Amino acid sequence: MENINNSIAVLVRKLNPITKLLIVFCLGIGCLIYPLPFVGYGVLCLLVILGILIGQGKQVLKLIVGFGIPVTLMLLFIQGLYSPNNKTMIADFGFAQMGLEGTMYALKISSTLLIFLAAFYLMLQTTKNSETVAALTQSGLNMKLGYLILASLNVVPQMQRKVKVIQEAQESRGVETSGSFIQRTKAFLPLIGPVVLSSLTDAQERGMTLETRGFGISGDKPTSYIKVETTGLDIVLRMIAICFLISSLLPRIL
Amino acid sequence: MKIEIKNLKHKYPSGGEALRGINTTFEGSNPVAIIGQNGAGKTTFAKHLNGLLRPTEGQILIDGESISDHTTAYWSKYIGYVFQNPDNQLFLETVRKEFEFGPKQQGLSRHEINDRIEFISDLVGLKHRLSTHPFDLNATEKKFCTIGSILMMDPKIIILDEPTCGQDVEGNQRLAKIINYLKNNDRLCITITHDMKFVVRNFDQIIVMSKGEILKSGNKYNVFSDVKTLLESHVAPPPITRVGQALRLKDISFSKEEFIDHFTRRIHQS
Amino acid sequence: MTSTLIQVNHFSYRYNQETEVALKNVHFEVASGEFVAIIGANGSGKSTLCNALVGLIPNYFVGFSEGSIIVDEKDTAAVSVGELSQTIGLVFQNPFNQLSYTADTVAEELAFGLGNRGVPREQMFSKIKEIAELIQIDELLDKNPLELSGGQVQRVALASAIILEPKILVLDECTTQLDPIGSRQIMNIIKKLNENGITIVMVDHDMERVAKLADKVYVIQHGTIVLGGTPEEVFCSPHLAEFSVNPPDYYEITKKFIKPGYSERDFALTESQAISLLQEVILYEDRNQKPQA
Amino acid sequence: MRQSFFRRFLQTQFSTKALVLIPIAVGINLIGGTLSSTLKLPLFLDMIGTVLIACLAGPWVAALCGLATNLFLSIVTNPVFLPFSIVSVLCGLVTGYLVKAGFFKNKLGVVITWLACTLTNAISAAFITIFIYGGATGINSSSLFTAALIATTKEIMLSVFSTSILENLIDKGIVFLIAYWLVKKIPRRFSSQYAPLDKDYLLKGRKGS
Repeated sequence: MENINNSIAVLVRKLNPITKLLIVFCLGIGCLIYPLPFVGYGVLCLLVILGILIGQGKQVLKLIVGFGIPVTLMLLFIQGLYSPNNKTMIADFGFAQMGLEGTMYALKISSTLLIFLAAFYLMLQTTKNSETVAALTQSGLNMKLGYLILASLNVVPQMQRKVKVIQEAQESRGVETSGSFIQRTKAFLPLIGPVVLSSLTDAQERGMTLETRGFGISGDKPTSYIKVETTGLDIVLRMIAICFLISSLLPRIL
Repeated sequence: MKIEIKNLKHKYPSGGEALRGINTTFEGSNPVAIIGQNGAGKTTFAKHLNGLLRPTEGQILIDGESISDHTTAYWSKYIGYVFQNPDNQLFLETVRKEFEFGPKQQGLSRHEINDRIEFISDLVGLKHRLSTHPFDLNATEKKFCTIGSILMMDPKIIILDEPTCGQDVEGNQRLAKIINYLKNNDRLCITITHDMKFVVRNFDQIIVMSKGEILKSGNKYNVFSDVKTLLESHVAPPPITRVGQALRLKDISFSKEEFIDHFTRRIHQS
Repeated sequence: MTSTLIQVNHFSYRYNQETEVALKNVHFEVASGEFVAIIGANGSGKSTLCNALVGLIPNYFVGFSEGSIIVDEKDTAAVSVGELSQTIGLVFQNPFNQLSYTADTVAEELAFGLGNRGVPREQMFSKIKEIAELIQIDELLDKNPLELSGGQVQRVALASAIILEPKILVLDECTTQLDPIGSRQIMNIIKKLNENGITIVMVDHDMERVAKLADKVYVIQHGTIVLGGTPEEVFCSPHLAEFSVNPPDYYEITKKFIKPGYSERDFALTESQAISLLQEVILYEDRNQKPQA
Repeated sequence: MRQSFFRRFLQTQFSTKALVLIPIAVGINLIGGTLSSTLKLPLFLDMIGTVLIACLAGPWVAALCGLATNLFLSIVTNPVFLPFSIVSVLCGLVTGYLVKAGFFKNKLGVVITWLACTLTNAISAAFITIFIYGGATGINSSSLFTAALIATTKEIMLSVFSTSILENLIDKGIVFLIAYWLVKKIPRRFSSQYAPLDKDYLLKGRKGS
């Protein structure tokens, strides 16, 4: 998490993670429900602006360009040219015709995807995972599920470090990890084998640690060191997010 | 085999200097111990000796050939490296298969492999455990399983990283036996260890490292009588030696026998 | 101060699907405030015994047990490990397997056990501060536990056990993976904890250290306690070598020179004892030989 | 009532011992992928951990492991992976129940599990690709292949499904080969901790010994 300390970044960072989750959800679903794709691109622009304001502009744009453009092109190709719903043709490429319905559908899907992507990215950049999990457990998520999310996030990098050491150990035993295709294929088992076996024993010991620290004892309601507050701003933002979702439903109902 | 290390320097990608100009030569079969505090660069240095790490500056020559010319897997035929944690290399379901693994990579014949297993399993004390799963072995046996699997490749030089950690009495005795075997069979054993008792019992040459440099190199008498080096490298002499030094005995003693001898002389001279 | 805290009653254990028993008829007691050392060869059942003391056997591991272990009047088979952790804590060899993997900072790591217990957030701060000072990790509190050195993580593990305020601490080779400086720091803390009244049960291979610190020593071989008593009793036993245990080097070098009349003791088990005893020998010999010279 | 049923379900299925396996199984899933990319092998191999955990701790733990893997991927790399959690969960369940029924004991059983898992994966992944993503989730070899198929057959559904099944047959085949090989390597000392208790008494030793 980069430490850009302008007032907006601080404000966003201070928001309750649940508020942020709700906003991500409402924006994404709202744009999906709304019949036309343009609202989605509008929201996307707002997200980019927010990204720039909190010092993440470059990364958000990179995400949109690197992932968004290829996906949009691919979807335009698949849906625009070959969607069974195509009735109004807007262009002719010779080998296929481009349909308005499919094109609109492709644009909507891609905008929704990008909104989820950008909003989720911004949320992750401004929230500690432990805070999100603490907020979720405080509003009723099972302790064990909370543990799973955090432990997975922390254990995996540790295991990746272990793979490096194992690679060294096996190279020292004559395993060639950078030779021909056959040599590289042969190296897979000596590398993954120790990872799996030693991780299993590690897991057993970690279980011992959890047990002796009273993890999951019944009776007491668990408490958390991390404090998650719900401020007035949180409530206002939550209301706005829900209003957005409802208003996107209106054109469908009316 | 001869390893020449010329002005070896190593910088981490983060910028920290791990090794700051090491010059030394390993030759012959007198076992060498590398000692020093954690973070002194012992393991970083050792990992250069079989090509796992590449020098940032300087060079390492093995019988005149630069180590950077080949991969670690190539050098593994000549230089064996036993890692500190056995769990990082064991992955087959029996000790026998672990032993066969290295020689099979080298393409040795079935017959030759079996002969070696016979001999090596006896040397490392796992003859009766060949069909056991390595993860069902106790800590001592597991360590010897990894040492055995490297010895099976019959390298000319073998590097042991912290072989004494977590060992019991029997394990230490067996390690001594293996080091002695290597010495008598013209194999060079380079060992990183914190256990000074073990060092003075088994090693002819000691290298003291501190802050990425070799502070002192010599036999145990030179090293453990050099108070300045010991202070600077935070190395404490073995218990017996400390008692001898506290009593101001004239000669430095490393074993119970030596101490008894020196102390007897002390009380009779007076 | 002499009340019995741990009572192991003819305890035997076999892991599921194993052919050999791991513990066989183990029977001993630990008094409150004692420092107990358990020694023996690798694979003799020391770790299994530690796991049994903290209730991981039979509550976490699958297997068969006979006999019982009573810790502070609680039968380990009848209560959960979590409940027992208020009475007895465990620190074992590999520091990195003793982290919860849910914490971004050492402070959160320490709070993990408190949180499971339902300790209110306000009380956590003072406890964390107190324990961090005791274990000398106050400067680490804001650091990520996964980025610390092994020695530091082991101290964090020790602190996470202590913060639950157990009466007993079980240490299963908790310094083997550390360098001499790291293990010395840990041992100093453990000594201090013992002085503060915490009962210690420690598995160790370093006989010099055992002799220096322990009040009672038990030798275990093939899952059975074969020898037990004060360090003096155990290390002087003629059978010691049969159990693959050597006495501290100080024992033999002093035993050799002590003749009746030199001193009240006739052997030493620690460095300071050895030095002072042998100094007495030198003095005695000097005095006796001077007239003749 | 439902709350308490859910609680009880969690208690029985997810003991601490089973729970701690999940993060490392997630790790194994991901490391399978990273290893094959560092070794420059053209595979994903991202289900090895799920299969292993299905063998050790049953279908529901495996399903949760699948969910956690996708959650991890969406948090760390790209949220696109999130909807595919359903695929991982279904695969975990299918593998877990087949293993539970004894299919992993012989080679034929492994082949059946492999085919069942491939089918589950291909169908569910194709559904998600089509109904959530409209046919493609980015530009890579498989989506280009899909595009080519669509251009020739003009059938989106069929094309996405055939790509998915082809990709999965090979990839899951290798995953199951590796997992089967690894399962046999898991030491008894460990696997017996997840197996039902044997029936003999403590000091009498085991049958036949």
